[in-house]
Amino acid sequence: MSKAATLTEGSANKIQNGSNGKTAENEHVVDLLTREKAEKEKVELAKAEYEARRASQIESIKRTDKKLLREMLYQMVLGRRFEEKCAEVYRMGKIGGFCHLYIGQEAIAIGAMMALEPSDMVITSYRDHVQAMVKGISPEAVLAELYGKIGGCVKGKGGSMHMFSKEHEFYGGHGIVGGQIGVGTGMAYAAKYRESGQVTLCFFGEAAVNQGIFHESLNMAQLWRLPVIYICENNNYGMGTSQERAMSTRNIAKKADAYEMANEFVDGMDVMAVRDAALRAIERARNESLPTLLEVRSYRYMGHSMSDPGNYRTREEIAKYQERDPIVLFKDSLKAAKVLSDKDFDAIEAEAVETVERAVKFAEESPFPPESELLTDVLV
Amino acid sequence: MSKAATLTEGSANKIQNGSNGKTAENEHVVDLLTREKAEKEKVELAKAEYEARRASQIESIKRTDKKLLREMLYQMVLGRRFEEKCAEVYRMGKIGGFCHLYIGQEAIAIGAMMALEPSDMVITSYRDHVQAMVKGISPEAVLAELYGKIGGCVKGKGGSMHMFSKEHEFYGGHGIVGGQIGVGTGMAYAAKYRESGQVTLCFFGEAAVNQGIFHESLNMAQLWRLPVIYICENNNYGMGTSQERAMSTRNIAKKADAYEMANEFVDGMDVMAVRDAALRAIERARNESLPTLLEVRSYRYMGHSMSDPGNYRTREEIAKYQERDPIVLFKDSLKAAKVLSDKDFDAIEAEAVETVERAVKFAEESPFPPESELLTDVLV
Amino acid sequence: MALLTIRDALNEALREELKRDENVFIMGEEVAEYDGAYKVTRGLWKEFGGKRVVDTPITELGFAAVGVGAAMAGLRPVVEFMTWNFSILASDQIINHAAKMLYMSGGQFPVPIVFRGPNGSAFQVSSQHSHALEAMYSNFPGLKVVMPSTAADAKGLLKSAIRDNNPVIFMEQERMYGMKGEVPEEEDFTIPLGVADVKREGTDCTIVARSMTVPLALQAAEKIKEEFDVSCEVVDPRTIKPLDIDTIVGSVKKTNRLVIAEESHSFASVGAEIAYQVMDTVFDHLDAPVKRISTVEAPMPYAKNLEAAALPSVEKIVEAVKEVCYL
Amino acid sequence: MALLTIRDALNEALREELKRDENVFIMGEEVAEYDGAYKVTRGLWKEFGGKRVVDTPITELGFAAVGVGAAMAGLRPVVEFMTWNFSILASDQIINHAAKMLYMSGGQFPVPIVFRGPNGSAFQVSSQHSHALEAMYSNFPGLKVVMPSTAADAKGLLKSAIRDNNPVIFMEQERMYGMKGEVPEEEDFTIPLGVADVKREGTDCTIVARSMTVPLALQAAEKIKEEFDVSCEVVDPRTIKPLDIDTIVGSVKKTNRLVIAEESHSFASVGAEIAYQVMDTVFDHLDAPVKRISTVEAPMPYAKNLEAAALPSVEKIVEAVKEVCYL
Ligand SMILES: Cc1ncc(C[n+]2csc(CCOP(=O)(O)OP(=O)(O)O)c2C)c(N)n1
Ligand SMILES: Cc1ncc(C[n+]2csc(CCOP(=O)(O)OP(=O)(O)O)c2C)c(N)n1
Ligand SMILES: [Mg+2]
Ligand SMILES: [Mg+2]
Repeated sequence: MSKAATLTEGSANKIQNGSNGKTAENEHVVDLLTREKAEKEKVELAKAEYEARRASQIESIKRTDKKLLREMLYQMVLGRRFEEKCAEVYRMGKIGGFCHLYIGQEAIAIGAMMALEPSDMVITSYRDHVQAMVKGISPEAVLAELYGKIGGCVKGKGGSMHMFSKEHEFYGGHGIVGGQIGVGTGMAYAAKYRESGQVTLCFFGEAAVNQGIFHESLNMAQLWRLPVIYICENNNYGMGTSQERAMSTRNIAKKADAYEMANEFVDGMDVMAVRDAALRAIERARNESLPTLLEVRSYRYMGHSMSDPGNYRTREEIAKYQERDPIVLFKDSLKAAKVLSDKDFDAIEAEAVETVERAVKFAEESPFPPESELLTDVLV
Repeated sequence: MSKAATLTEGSANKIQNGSNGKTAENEHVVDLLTREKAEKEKVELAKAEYEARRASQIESIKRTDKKLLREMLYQMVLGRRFEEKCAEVYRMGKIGGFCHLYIGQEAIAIGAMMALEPSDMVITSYRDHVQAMVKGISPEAVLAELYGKIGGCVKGKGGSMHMFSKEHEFYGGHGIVGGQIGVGTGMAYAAKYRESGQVTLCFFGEAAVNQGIFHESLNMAQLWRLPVIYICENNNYGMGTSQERAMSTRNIAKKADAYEMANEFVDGMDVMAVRDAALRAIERARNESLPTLLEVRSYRYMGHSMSDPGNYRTREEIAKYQERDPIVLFKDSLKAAKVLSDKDFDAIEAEAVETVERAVKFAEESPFPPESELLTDVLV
Repeated sequence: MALLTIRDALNEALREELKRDENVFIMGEEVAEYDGAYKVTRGLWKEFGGKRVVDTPITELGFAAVGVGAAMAGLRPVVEFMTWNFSILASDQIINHAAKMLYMSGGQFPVPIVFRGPNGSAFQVSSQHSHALEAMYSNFPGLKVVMPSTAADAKGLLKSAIRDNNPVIFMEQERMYGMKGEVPEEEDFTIPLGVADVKREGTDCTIVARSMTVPLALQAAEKIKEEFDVSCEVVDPRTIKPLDIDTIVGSVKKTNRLVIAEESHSFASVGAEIAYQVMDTVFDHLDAPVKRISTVEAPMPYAKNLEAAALPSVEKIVEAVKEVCYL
Repeated sequence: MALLTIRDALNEALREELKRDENVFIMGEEVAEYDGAYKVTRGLWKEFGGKRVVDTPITELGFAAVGVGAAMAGLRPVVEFMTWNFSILASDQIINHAAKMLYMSGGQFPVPIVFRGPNGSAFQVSSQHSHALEAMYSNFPGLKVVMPSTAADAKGLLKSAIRDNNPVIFMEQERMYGMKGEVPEEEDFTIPLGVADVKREGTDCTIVARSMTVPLALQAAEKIKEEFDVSCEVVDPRTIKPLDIDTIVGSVKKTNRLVIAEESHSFASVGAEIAYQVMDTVFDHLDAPVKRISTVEAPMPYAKNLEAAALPSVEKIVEAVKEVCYL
């Protein structure tokens, strides 16, 4: 017990965002400069890593089944085209309420979820269209849901934020930031209890990490050895607030240490890196019944939701991230590894576009829910 | 970003307390044996450390003002006698509701709080009698509160769990496990905002660490650099649940790393060690406006509250901790350092007993609150 | 019939349901090794083991969420809050998750979970430990709310709650755990949710009471009978939501007078709702305005005399009956 | 008089109070650099700086607690919930801490804090984002609850709320942020808490409405006047707690008929409370049972047509008035 003091040195990149007496005007300028510099450095680093990443991605590709690789690319492209269509029809007033798009983050859902068995369970936040489709809900049913039509996967009752499918073990689609971290922990609890062998993937944003439920859930998951994989999709922003303005540390993966939980930091622009990390975590969950925290660093190209003008970051910042686009990177690697050709890419692209058009047609034609639906599903 | 995987190896002393198919009977036996062994080892270690601790305590004593040392011992003894009296009158039916005693943990409140300035702020849990007195509320007012009398420090409206004194900057006395961690963070926020120079001490038990508010608070405190000291009084039990059955790690101080917060592990049986750690943290708070998490390892001799029979631990376990009693240790050291003599000890003892008797007399004689008090203080 | 305390009746219900369905499990603070803070789960951990009876960390929001997720994935959790006061920390999971999951998922994910524990005041446990929270939870569609007042009801209703496929808020009362009552011994005794019970028949005034106020209402009825020869009918809805308004209305049609006694605070209370619904249905049958007795509009004080003054009492109910009967 | 949107009226109130008292500060998610999710705090961070207008992490429980502690220690926080839905996560700090602190501390620690943000439904934001939570918070003594329905009320009441020494629940409505109204330009315009406002005078039927239902009630009154020549009085309590029951009762005494329109769910609602209190006070003046219009007893659906059907509407209010007037 006479252990020496274990003081942590104050961290370097701490931003003091309250109470320092400076005017906001001043602060703002200083702040923007600092941030711009920091952003620039980060982006430079990222570009340098692009090449390294491509090399390692190719390695990983070589170990992976070709059909699966094609399907992964298809799902990424479909996700991208689907979300682009959402933006388009949202602007036409076809979709109401909030609508959070996934563009730029596709490598996370596809990398992690396509490493699962169909019987495994998935839960995520309101940014859920792509996860829903990868888990097996048809684009028709997702888009019809966005239209608020009876053909939607929850009959028009949930909308953008609340996709669900019991059949596909997709547990939603949740709107309370962090809420699904606890619910996902409970799903894993059930899997262990029933010895079903199912693994649970639980997605959430980096801003959700600050919620108390993250802390409570990770403690229980490790204490009880639950087969759950927490995937923090770190796109650096919770609405307009960057991680450094909301969290006292940059290192989210390391937070798992506070629970003695396995953890890994992953480049979310690299679908194969995500897949490989997910495979390790799935193995740990399935065979050792142990949880993992994955921090997957990513970026969202669009605003937080369709109603966010996104003034808190520059076009340049976005553009630079787009240079490391996960789909472009994956295509490059697939081509370099001679797995897929330009012709294949064109076919995939065409297929995705066609699927999205089919979904639009379905959503347009599906009727609005009858008023009798209003009072059903309140209680069983 | 090609940083290697940072997996934590599964921790050794993990207990799987659910879902393993064994019968509870079996589990229980195994569990008790394991625990007994672990406890034994811990206690042996502790005894060995007693001597080492005494040496270092004497060192610290030599650096400290004699009058203050006497006052520290007096407050510890008073705290002990006061709580013993509470137990006595509780059994006579003088006190109602819950009553959580502090016996065994005195070194924490006295060590930490007597390092403060009077204008500094303190907040704690329901286990608050001794903290209230050290902060300056008279034993009369605390005991009368326990009696539910108008002479109590909150006029009989709060009882054991809710001591308060605006005059003495004592912010209560709170019954929701963990709630005061957030409130204490806000007090420090105000001090920084007003540039008052005040430091906030925020006490809570080790079981409260699992609450979400701990996580949310520490993040904000570090992010905003608040002058707050979080003191986790680790007495190893939250009611009947030992730390290892509720928390996936033994190391609470280290949880501060998740927020890049300064932290220290302290032996809570050693009042001077607590004081020295508190002084370091106070300095950090006062001069650098930075928070600290202190984990102070301790033990409570009594049940969780007066209604807890305490069947979850053995008499032996308690007895062994008592051998390292913080008051005995402190007396030993004061004597060895030739600061106080047996005569001084007797005088202190007599003074404490007399003070407690005076408090009893006051509490007995104070009237119950008039019924008109029922509807006052609801709104200002 | 067996004479059981409410505590033991609840315990039996839990034991029987744990036996009947292996998907039922109990989780909460101190429910297992400690036998429950109020001993409702006594012996269950020993009998069923650590898989079925699980001690949790003090993380109400977290373990409520675990319950919700587990229920979605096929289990039937019984989640104990040491007291309902602490459920406020978990209320987001109850209100925003459990209550809406079925609806949000278009009927795909029922959440068969019971949240239970003692509600309301105990003995001088002061303001943060004395909440009666039924008004809060009753306001949200998607939840059932149950408040038994006898040992038989406690057992029969808890068994039904556990078998129900909806989230059920099951509110006990610490002051009542030791109260004894006859409990049917038949094999599979249950009481359906949503059915009120007339605890005492009468002709002149209806008293609607629930949980702790039921015994108070019965005593008040006795006293009024003796002192004024006025006959009170005591109706216990037992289930607050869905509310068996028909039984209440039926009684009021007979007596033309209504007193409501509740432990919760009054503003926007369940009592207000009952008064509204009665008035809405049988306005013309009422010979006097509905009178409501609730805890006074102050946080709960600690001092014994103040606490007693804050709570509903036999005397207050008697006064209310006298008022609506113009005595 | 200036013609302002409710959004801008709130913004002015905040600006003026920030100027008036340096202990006032605003904290919440996106309130500073983003100018507020719904732009209520637009420009304030730029004007007053990061000390007075503070972006928080997404930790509702935590920053509510920071507000409570800061208020105890002498500041006057205005804590914004991006919407009241998320306040459920913070409700322990509101109910168990803010509301009771004064009482628990025997009067020593007032908690001068305002919790504010949009309450109720928006436009198809579905079940987890559409709660109207006034019933929940009104049930607990120790809180004031305010719900403005016009720009002038919004400004005057918010300024009073900030100056009040008690915790105030201040509920706005997203659908109404863009609604315009005349706002007095006098130097220190405030509206006292606890005073109802007659938004339209009438003689035949009282409609008590609040927040979003006030404009609906006014339209309904217009329609009924035209179609049936029945004159409705529209009373807006503005402050739910303390409730100005006298003004409501005064109106009912005149009209002998009462319709209550509210956006919240009905069970144990504020509407039920108003109905109870009116009945309790002027039972004999009522010529018909009180009629209440609330959101239907289902979580809020997403689909546009279902959402519209779930909410109170002009038509529903008209129907209710017809019913109590036996038209
Ligand atoms: C409890 C709660 N607080 C606030 C919000 C409003 N809100 C919705 S999303 C969001 C940002 C979340 O950011 P992050 O967790 O990083 O996920 P991302 O949107 O980047 O995927 C906020 C503040 C909410 N829905 N729930
Ligand atoms: C939110 C909440 N949950 C549960 C309780 C009941 N309870 C009171 S104290 C306690 C144990 C707390 O243990 P710890 O934090 O270690 O503090 P200690 O009692 O050991 O000082 C529990 C479970 C409570 N008061 N509040
Ligand atoms: Mg994000
Ligand atoms: Mg403890």
